[in-house]
Amino acid sequence: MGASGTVSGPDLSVQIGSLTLKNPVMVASGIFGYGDEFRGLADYGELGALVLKTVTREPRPGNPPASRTVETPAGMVNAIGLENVGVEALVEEKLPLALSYGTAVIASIAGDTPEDFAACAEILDDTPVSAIEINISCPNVRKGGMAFGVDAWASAQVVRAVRPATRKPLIAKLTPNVTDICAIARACAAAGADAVSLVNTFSAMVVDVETRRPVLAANTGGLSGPAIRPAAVLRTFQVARAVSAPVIGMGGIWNASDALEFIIAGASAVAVGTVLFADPAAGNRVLAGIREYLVRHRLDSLQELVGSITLRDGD
Amino acid sequence: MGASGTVSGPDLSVQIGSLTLKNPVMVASGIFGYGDEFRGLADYGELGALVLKTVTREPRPGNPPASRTVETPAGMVNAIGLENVGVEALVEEKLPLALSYGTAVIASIAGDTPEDFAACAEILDDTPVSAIEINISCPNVRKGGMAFGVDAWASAQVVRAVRPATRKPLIAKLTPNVTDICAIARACAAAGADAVSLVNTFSAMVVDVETRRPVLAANTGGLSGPAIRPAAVLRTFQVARAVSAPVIGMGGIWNASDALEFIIAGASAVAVGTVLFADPAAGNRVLAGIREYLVRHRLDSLQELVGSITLRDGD
Amino acid sequence: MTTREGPSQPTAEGTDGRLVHRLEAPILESARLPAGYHRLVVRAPAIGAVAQPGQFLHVWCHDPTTIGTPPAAAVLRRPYSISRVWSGEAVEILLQVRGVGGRMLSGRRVGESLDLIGPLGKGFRIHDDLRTAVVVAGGSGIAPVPFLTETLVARGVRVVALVGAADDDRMPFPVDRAEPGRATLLPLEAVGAEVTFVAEAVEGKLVSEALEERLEELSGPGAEVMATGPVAMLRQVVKTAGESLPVQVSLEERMACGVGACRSCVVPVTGAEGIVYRTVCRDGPVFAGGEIAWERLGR
Amino acid sequence: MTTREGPSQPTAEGTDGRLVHRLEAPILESARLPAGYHRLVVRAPAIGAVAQPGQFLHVWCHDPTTIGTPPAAAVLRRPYSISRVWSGEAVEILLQVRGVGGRMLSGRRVGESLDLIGPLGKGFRIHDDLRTAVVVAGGSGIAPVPFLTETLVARGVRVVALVGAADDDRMPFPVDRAEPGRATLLPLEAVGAEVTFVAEAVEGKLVSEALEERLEELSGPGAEVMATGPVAMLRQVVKTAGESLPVQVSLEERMACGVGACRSCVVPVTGAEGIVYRTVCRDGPVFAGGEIAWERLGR
Ligand SMILES: Cc1cc2nc3c(=O)[nH]c(=O)nc-3n(C[C@H](O)[C@H](O)[C@H](O)COP(=O)(O)OP(=O)(O)OC[C@H]3O[C@@H](n4cnc5c(N)ncnc54)[C@H](O)[C@@H]3O)c2cc1C
Ligand SMILES: Cc1cc2nc3c(=O)[nH]c(=O)nc-3n(C[C@H](O)[C@H](O)[C@H](O)COP(=O)(O)OP(=O)(O)OC[C@H]3O[C@@H](n4cnc5c(N)ncnc54)[C@H](O)[C@@H]3O)c2cc1C
Ligand SMILES: Cc1cc2nc3c(=O)[nH]c(=O)nc-3n(C[C@H](O)[C@H](O)[C@H](O)COP(=O)(O)O)c2cc1C
Ligand SMILES: Cc1cc2nc3c(=O)[nH]c(=O)nc-3n(C[C@H](O)[C@H](O)[C@H](O)COP(=O)(O)O)c2cc1C
Ligand code: FES
Ligand code: FES
Repeated sequence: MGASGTVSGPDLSVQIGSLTLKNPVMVASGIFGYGDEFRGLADYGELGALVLKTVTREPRPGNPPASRTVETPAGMVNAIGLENVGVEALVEEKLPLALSYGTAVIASIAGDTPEDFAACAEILDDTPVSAIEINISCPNVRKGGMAFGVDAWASAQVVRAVRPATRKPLIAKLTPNVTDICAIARACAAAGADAVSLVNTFSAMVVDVETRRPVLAANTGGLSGPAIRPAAVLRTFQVARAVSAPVIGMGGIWNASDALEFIIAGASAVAVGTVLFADPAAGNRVLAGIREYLVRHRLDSLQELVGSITLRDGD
Repeated sequence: MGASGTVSGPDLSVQIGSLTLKNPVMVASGIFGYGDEFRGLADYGELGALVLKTVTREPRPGNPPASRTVETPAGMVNAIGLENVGVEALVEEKLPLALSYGTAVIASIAGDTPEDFAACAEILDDTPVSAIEINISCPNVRKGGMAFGVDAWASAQVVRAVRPATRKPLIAKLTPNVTDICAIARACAAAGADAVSLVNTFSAMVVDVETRRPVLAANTGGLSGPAIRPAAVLRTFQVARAVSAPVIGMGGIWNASDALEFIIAGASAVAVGTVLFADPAAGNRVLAGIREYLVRHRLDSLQELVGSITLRDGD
Repeated sequence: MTTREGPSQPTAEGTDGRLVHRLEAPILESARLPAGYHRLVVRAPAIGAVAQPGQFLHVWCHDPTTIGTPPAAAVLRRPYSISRVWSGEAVEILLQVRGVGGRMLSGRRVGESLDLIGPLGKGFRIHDDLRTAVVVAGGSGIAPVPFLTETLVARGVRVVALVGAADDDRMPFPVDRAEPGRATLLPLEAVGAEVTFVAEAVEGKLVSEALEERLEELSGPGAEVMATGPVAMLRQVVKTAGESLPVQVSLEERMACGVGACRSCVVPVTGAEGIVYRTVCRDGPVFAGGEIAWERLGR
Repeated sequence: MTTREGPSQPTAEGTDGRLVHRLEAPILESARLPAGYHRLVVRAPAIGAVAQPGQFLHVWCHDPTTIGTPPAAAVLRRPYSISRVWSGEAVEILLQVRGVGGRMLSGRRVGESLDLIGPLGKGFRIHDDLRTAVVVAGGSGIAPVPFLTETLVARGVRVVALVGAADDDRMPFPVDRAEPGRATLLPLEAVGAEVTFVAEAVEGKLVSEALEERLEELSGPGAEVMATGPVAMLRQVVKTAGESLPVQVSLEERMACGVGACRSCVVPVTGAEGIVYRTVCRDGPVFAGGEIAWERLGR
């Protein structure tokens, strides 16, 4: 795997607002909880950042059980429904363990109202989290979540409410379930987001044809995994051209080549999600592959690659 | 495969406006051209309807070559760009061959303006096509296509323009690349569409990381195949609840169980697309499986199944 | 045994001191069994050394060398109970082939490796004063019973196993009806259980009814029920025996991570402040029968 | 041989009278060859009886019995030239393993079947007055050459084959350098071609340059060039020989349907009314070198 770990290797660092990540590979929100449960299955401290499960002002039970996830061709549909311990328990019980990995930890927040988001951000402002991701794109809750993220004005409202509550870099996480994701990205950036991340899941449904009921207890959920990758790459490409803020790309990344598609299309950083359920060391594998690619292509820094796509002439 | 072909089998017929299809399995537009090229590879006359490649007023060359399609996990991305012979050549040269299968033939039309669509419909009104599908959802053309389909008012404009041009049943084909597909479905139905079909492809991009260029000559394309199935099933479910017009569901159907998901979620008929490239007899396989399911579940008619989903309580 | 791409030394998982390993375990045996079951034995001393009965392995169904390419089917791992541990060196799973993942695993061959994570979850609690374990198993719930029995017997516990299935031919083990009026499973007897096999089609009753019949006889201080199998059976067992005896049940739920992070596999548990969700993969799969809010279990 | 789910009797395809079959063809040989090539021979008399050199098969890479479940990779079929026809009964393809589809096919075994559609496309036009065919092949363009040569020789045509590769070890056939100053490929000689092998690394030239050197000698009435290989080579061959001789080229393009319906695989052709798109799968893969609009070929 080439020059991995050598001191003279390419520069992999990434700038997200005032935050510098040591490399572009992050863990996506909701995949590995508050960071402690996967401990020991890979060297998560090696990655650029760990985004924790989205939390809300108060703890939430999430959607009813049986089932909350279901497999689909090259993907899965989940409807966890933002089950979480609440922002206060996150800070008191969970954060110290997540921080012990020795890499940047990013909190993810959600709420029913812009004020809810702001309240979470205010609490997190006093903690060592490196940044705050604003989840306005969860398809699995009735109020809040995607209801904000599908509307540019409502998205901006949330970002505007959070902005004064913290000096931490703010990342707005976008849903792909919209007609014009660029408009929403621009609205978030204008409202003060330092970066945008995308995509959250594509809303979806799986039917059990024998019982004629939805497989998910919540009826609907969000599609993730390799299945959505080409759709996620396009949205990353579009948003990267629409805003000057850095873009964190994700959706179906399984290997380094997948991650490089996002980076070349315009992502400054990438996140691995679903793949971690199959391969807990996928982030490390992707990181090693990106480093190897840079070495092989004699690129001194990742920055040279970000958005370096050359379009075809078209017709 | 059970009772297939027996006279006393379940009633598979489907009503689309004034049109009765003998069964619910159709071939999706753009997959098998004008119907002649696949001849002999399966018994296409056995299927409920054949939707021909979208045509425009004038012939179109489509997108530049190399490449127009690329494989992705459990799917493919295409950017054919509506290459077609034009509505007149369709009627004169292609239609007789398509009609010779002995099942319903549905023409699909597109254009840059509502008048273009109307002109095509007028020409088709004098032919034996069973219905006309209005393609306002092609992601692979710059003008027209999806530009109409992402906007409820513009979609309705097209349907309204076509409605007086023909007495044939009209089917509006919807794009999933929107925030609210139900609003668009309702607008089309209110404007005179007898049915809606969905989904067309999800817009997507694939990057060649070695050349750092898009694989598709048109840069972007549309994602189809099993990858999108759960996202397509949800949209079919939503639209079937939003309009009283019949819904034709498609997107990633590979086998009978997949088709039944769409039907139980609310589709009166289904279409097979991408799967035909792998298995030219997939439509027949799906049809046999649906018949077998009805027999096994002692259902006398397909109608009992359409939209028969029972939702879970949710939280 | 090598650990793939992860750290080569397993580290403590979380803060509860448990050891969880991810490893590529060489397949030592891959055998088709009756009734669509399959046995896989892998060399995994690191897991064998610490595994408890009731714990499970999270298994990647594909060839470990293909982990870098996304599959269409079996994108997620599959949970399987540890069915036996052989001299602490080898670990056995007993799987009923239900879908695509099981089919793939049943095609894996000796000489290949299995990418697995384990041991996971909390197994059966074996209290010091346990004297008699009434092990009730239905269908593929048979899988963890050999390991459980061996462990209990080694601890001096009497194991009374009531095993149920729809018919004799629905079992991975041959049913022995040599002794008139009694059916048994010799492989389970061999590990020290007193076995009663109950085929609904032959005996005309369910295993939970067999439990009811023997409940009085088996009740007493130091007795406990440990049940594995379909939810309907577990619920019935708790109803039947829950008043007289402590009951532990092993639950199944769809999983993604398998380690308690993603909250996929929750079940409703009645706690001090009402119903809370607990994970099958980390808080379970074994729960006290009384704590499950059965009416909210869904499906 | 059985036709899967389709009609059991092949019918005329379209209106041009060609016969196309879809069938499950038993694999008779599956052999690893040098340089990452693989040979698959299947029993398919229906195809063998009508195949023309230059035509191809559209191959489903997976086990035919899994056609009802969607795959993650190799969702589409893969096009491969017919490399040989054995006594009209068996058909051979010679594939260079490039990606996932090729890898799968190289893992298929004797006794299994291959789900294939063919013969597809229009092959090389063999005119009645053809006397000398100069067959120029680069890289995996070697695949159709044995079938082409055999057919030409049977028609009394002299076949001069110029075969190029980067080096001797990039060929599926062993390079014979027994005769000083000349390299050849015995399997191609065996079917009747006069072979000159040109390894860029050894001879220090490209196969198109070898063609240039011999062009005058080979030109004359009844002579024609037939070229298969990478686009850059084909373009060079047309440039070199196009003025002196008719040139036919076999093109490759990404396919979906393989039968001319989906318009995936088009190439730009200069027609009476400017540039039009023609399909590689149905109008080709063999085109007149002069009709291709090379500058618009893309990539
Ligand atoms: C803790 C635990 C221990 C288990 N131990 C055993 C065992 O020892 N032997 C055995 O035969 N089976 C056991 N099961 C059930 C086993 O996990 C499923 O049969 C298996 O996941 C089915 O996968 P499949 O691909 O063959 O079937 P599919 O139906 O194709 O699976 C599709 C999806 O549903 C999930 N799924 C399907 N059935 C179940 C189920 N019952 N529980 C959880 N997820 C399910 C799969 O994991 C997969 O994600 C256990 C389940 C759990 C949760
Ligand atoms: C008419 C025709 C005849 C051919 N004959 C032969 C032959 O006899 N021997 C041989 O080794 N190869 C031949 N090829 C090329 C062969 O089709 C590709 O090597 C093969 O499709 C690669 O598939 P893969 O899954 O191994 O590679 P991948 O790179 O994983 O394929 C990914 C996708 O790209 C397509 N693709 C990749 N390369 C090509 C290509 N060169 N042409 C068309 N599509 C491509 C594949 O079909 C697939 O859809 C021929 C191609 C055509 C069009
Ligand atoms: C089980 C599961 C839970 C998730 N929970 C959250 C969440 O709490 N907050 C969030 O912003 N995204 C959540 N996501 C979305 C992921 O962070 C990511 O955006 C998405 O899965 C696409 O990436 P992937 O295809 O690599 O998984 C969740 C995804 C999954 C699969
Ligand atoms: C190669 C290709 C060409 C297509 N061309 C058209 C078209 O001309 N008109 C149209 O309405 N839809 C077109 N579609 C979309 C399909 O009709 C269908 O809506 C979509 O592919 C989803 O179904 P599937 O996943 O089963 O393929 C095309 C799809 C493919 C793959
Ligand atoms: S499977 Fe992730 S919490 Fe249990
Ligand atoms: S592959 Fe469909 S037209 Fe050639």
